[in-house]
Amino acid sequence: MDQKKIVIGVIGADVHAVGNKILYHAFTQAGFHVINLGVMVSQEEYISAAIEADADAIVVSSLYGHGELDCRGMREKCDESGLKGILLYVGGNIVVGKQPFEDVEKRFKAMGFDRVFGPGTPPETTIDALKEDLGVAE
Amino acid sequence: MDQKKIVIGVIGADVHAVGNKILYHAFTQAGFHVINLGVMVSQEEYISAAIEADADAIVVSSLYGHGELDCRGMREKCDESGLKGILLYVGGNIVVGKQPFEDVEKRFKAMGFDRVFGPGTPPETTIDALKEDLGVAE
Amino acid sequence: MDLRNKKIDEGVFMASRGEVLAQWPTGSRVDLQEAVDFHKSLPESKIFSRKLADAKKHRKTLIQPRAGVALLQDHIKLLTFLQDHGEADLLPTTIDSYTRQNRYKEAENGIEESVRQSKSMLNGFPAVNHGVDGCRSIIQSLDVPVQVRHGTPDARLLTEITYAGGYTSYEGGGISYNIPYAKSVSLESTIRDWQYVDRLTGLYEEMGISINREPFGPLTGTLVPPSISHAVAIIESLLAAEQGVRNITVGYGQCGNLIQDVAAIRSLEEMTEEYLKVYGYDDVVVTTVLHQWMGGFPQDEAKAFGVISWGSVVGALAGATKIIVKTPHEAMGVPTMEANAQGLRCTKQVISMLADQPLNNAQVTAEKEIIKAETKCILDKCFELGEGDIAVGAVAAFQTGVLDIPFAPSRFNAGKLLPARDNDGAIRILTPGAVPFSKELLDFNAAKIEERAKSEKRAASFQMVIDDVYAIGKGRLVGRP
Amino acid sequence: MDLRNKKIDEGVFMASRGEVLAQWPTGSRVDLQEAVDFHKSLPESKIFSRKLADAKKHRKTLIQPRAGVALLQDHIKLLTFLQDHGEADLLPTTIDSYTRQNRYKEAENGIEESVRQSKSMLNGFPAVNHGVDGCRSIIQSLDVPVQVRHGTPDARLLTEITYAGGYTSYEGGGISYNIPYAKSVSLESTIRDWQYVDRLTGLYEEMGISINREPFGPLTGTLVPPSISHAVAIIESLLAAEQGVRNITVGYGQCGNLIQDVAAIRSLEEMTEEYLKVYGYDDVVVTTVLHQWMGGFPQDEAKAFGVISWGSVVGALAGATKIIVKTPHEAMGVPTMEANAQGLRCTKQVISMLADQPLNNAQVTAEKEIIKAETKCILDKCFELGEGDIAVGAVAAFQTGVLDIPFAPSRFNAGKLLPARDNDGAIRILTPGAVPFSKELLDFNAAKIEERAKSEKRAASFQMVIDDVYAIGKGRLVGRP
Ligand code: B12
Ligand code: B12
Repeated sequence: MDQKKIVIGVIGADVHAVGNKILYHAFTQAGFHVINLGVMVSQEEYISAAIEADADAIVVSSLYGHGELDCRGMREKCDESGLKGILLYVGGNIVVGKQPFEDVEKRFKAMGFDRVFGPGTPPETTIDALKEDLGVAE
Repeated sequence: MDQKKIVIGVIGADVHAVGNKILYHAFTQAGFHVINLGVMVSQEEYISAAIEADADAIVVSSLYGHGELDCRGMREKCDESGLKGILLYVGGNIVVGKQPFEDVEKRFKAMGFDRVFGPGTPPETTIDALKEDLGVAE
Repeated sequence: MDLRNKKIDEGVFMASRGEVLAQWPTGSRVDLQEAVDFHKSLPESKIFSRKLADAKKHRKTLIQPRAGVALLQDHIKLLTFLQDHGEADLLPTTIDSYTRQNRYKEAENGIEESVRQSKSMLNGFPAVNHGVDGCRSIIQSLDVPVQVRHGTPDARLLTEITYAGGYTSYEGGGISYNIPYAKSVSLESTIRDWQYVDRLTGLYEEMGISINREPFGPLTGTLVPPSISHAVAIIESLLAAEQGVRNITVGYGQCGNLIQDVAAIRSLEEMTEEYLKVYGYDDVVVTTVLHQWMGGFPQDEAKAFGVISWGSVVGALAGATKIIVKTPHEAMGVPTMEANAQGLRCTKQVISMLADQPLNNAQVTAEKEIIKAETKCILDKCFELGEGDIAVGAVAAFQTGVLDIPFAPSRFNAGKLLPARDNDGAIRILTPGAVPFSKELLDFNAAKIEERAKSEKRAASFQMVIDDVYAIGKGRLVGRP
Repeated sequence: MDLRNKKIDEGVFMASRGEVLAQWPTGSRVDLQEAVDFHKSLPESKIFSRKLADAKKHRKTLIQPRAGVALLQDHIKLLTFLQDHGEADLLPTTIDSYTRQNRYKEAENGIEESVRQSKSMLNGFPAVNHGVDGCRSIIQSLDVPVQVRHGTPDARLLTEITYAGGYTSYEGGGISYNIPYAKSVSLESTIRDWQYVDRLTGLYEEMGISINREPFGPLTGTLVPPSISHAVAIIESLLAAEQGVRNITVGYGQCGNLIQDVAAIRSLEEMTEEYLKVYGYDDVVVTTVLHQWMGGFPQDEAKAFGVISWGSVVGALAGATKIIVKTPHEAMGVPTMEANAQGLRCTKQVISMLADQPLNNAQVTAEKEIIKAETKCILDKCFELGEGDIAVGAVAAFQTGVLDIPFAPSRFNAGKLLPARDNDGAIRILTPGAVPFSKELLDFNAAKIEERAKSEKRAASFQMVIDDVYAIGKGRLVGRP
């Protein structure tokens, strides 16, 4: 089995680094090849990293509440840059405040994210989803 | 001004004594003549004490949750015993559980209580009400 | 018949047993041997005494709610919820107030009303009315041990039914379920009725079933100085042990001052073990329970969580074997199951965070010495009054005000002693009544209160006591002017 | 220009001031003398430094929330609610993350989006965009002092506008608002930009307006050993004092172990006062702030209340001058105003109950000695690296890993040091990186971690750190396997 490549990072002006460091560790342990852009990543940076590495998925974290503003247009930008159909996840505390997760999920799916995860999602959940979506056998 | 007489006590199988002791103290300080029946008082005991003392009001406490069962028929019994129109208050934690106070008040007023007070009512509030209803000048 | 602290004679016991079981129709279903067999069929995980002994060994602090509603299925649902969503280690069945007064007819009405109105019209579970099989279906539905919690002066029938129903722990005692819970029931009769309960517990014990017994520590829950509740807990432990009880949990209601509370739990455990040993009961397992603040609560739920957490901190730092948990609805009424589970989860979070942090310091040691000395003064006098018999002595002690519980409703309580907080919030004695403290200890208490009076620039008086009664409800510990 | 810990020359300051005020149109409204006059018109009750000094004198612990929304009227409504229904003693204005990155255009978008969607689309209040008069209407609407809280590496314009807007306290510092809050901003530039902030504060001070300054104590909020955050707080205090700041609040994020936390707050206050005195700043009023647990929170609100209360207990027992309060929504998102007020009321209840109960014991004293010795090792080395100049030394210390903040996002942070909890839950050093502890202290830390490893029957490793990061969120303090 060849190693799947995923690009991770925290979008926008967001500096929450702890979860990112832990996700890097967990994804690597789980057998993925991880390109970690760290915090404060712009849409453009994710996209060029994904192109450069020929990545299978982009995993966007947003913790600080501006996720909704920061993630707009990301799918379109992927499409324009030749990353049509690339797997796009978003997770963390992606909106401002405590909101019903169903509404939030709907809004981010409408923006073109394949999967949307709520606050405190454990790494195992993300890993299972990635394996499923990328067809990695257990 | 002649001293107004009030009968107080905790109804039913209720043994919550602390509030009762404090009400006795507070009502006495406020200038009332207080007949304190203590805890575990039956409807009959209130009524005979009120008749005996020629009281102006009966102040029923119920803390333990059975107030609704214990207070039923009290107004009718007063009427039958010749205490027609006597001022009847009830207060404390008079129902089981946290319930909207408006509903509770309605139910107890329908039972014939002149005033109904919610959990934690300070003595001053009761004293003001008594003074108003009994026409005691400040 | 004379009241004595002596194991009840089997003939005498069996004779009164017949009467007890005849008090309400459900009594006829009780069969001791069959009940023991039922207990033997229970898995270890459902046995209270095992779980407590284990927690004591591993220095774990367990959590337990209060809970009880009128109808059986609702009660099971409630306890299941508290187990699954409240992370309760131990469960209760809180009995309603009619049953506590042996008014089974009124309890029956309450059940019927509850069915009619589809909500619990009783403040607890009427176990006598629901009977042995009702109780067993509760025990069978749950994964953790369940205890009967009540406040019943004459609890003989309730004990028979719930023991046969599979309960493995039982709260109460001849003093602690009389003075705070009754108005005109004599102490002689409640001590005697509780000797029955303890003897029944002893019988189960002799047949291989160790049922945990728990004197009710907090008494009126209102400004009770530790030495007074300690004295009662130790007396009830001695009375229970004499009847053959071998697993005892002594309790204490949080007073609010960290040092005093930690010292109280530690000294309670030590003294109870000591006294049991000295009086020849060598094989009793003693554990402790801290009750989160038992007095008036703040109405605001956020503030109530603060009070709940503070009790949890104290329980964990003191190393209590279990904590009885309050809920954010405390000031308002019997909690919903959600509110009850919230109190539990809040407590679990705090005690887990503090699990590895016992508190030891010189202040705690000093306060322990004070509490022990005070308790000893009271107990010495009780033994003296009873000419060596603690049952007799206890009755005489209440008559003379040697034991005097603040704010108690019972007319057999002197009600002369007044407590108040000192300047640090510890509960001290303002008006000693007839409490038999040494001059040194009386002076210590007086000086502590005087220190506060000075700092508040007012004389110590009943107003100070009233202020202290309201204080926690109003968001403070000490009721300052 | 060389970085030095020297008061900025007036000419130099005024020159850069022009540039700063030109960064966004609202800057032109700032006029120093007019601003000072506005401050002079404020009643005492609205002045942060007064209220803190007073609290310190009377050993009171004050409470303060975090709060900020995009729109002015909503922000005023929010703060009024927290004052009236949260019983907040001090109020904040938390700034949004775009403003923190000087992205005023994006903040403007956020404001417009918020108007369109009638809900705050920003995670804080964009004060630069709202300008001086917006800020003044906030100050005027409230009865208690208000502070700017943010996380802005280059906060010069924000300071100018909010000071002119009447804010009387300001959080941040050249290290504490860089390393945890930025990815690739150099330390030289942030220290310099914060010298500007401090110099501006000094100018107000010289004109009779004492504005309180607060280095951000918790840094990344994630397992930061006290000695590291203490070193940063003391360095920033020295830098601020040199620019003329005279009222400083040093901060610390609760670690969760009672003894370590109490020792940390006490040692922080003592050491900061000492260092300021030794370096010739005699007239600085030093107060302390405890931040309730700054790491990941449990999602369950009842459990969150437990965490909030535990922080309150520690703040009260340590005698911190103020506590920064979390909310039951912490794990989920920016809290509603109700949730925010709940966190405050819970905290108020706990600290009032504990107001008269300071904790003193030998364990605290011993832990204080450890923290002080560790902090001194770091600071000595910083001074050495800077050849006596602490600004230069701080930069060099980060370059060499002498100062190394766990989990920081900045690429100017070494990231070699790894912390972990010991068996009692105190935060110790697992992998020291280049931290310049004495051999004795390194051994002490290693032994403490080893003790835990043994008790958990596993080797100490990064997995332990991960487990500790998740622990409180999962309802424990120590992340046991
Ligand atoms: C202390 C206490 C006890 C002590 C009582 C000791 C004693 N003998 O006095 C003990 C531990 C023994 C106890 C037992 C029980 N308690 Co209790 N107890 C409390 C508690 C914590 C405080 C009561 C108190 O003393 N408050 C301080 C005094 C000063 O305030 P107060 O009693 O409210 O009285 C004031 C006002 O209400 C008002 N007031 C009172 N009467 C009236 C009348 C009028 C007309 C007016 C205007 C005002 C007024 O003025 C008083 C003075 O300010 C309350 C909860 C709370 N409030 O925090 C529960 C509470 C009252 N108890 C409760 C219950 C259920 C019980 C028990 C059934 C079982 C149990 N859970 O253990 C038993 C009942 C025994 C019985 N047969 O009565 C429930 C009642 C539930 C409900 N109504 O839905 C409560 C609310 C707790 C709860 N949330 O579950 N309890
Ligand atoms: C620590 C912390 C900080 C530290 C961060 C230090 C650092 N540089 O890393 C400091 C103090 C600096 C900080 C600053 C701020 N913070 Co902050 N912070 C937190 C806190 C308490 C913990 C975050 C954390 O480290 N958790 C532990 C890690 C392991 O978990 P995690 O980050 O959630 O990541 C895990 C999962 O979410 C998941 N995950 C993450 N990304 C993804 C992506 C996918 C696809 C999937 C499936 C899963 C996934 O996996 C991760 C590993 O398990 C949270 C609240 C909380 N969660 O308790 C607030 C929180 C995230 N912060 C918040 C805010 C608002 C801020 C500030 C704007 C202002 C402030 N209030 O001070 C600034 C923002 C600065 C900026 N520009 O980003 C808000 C966000 C609000 C919202 N979304 O509505 C929160 C939720 C607090 C709150 N309730 O207000 N913060």
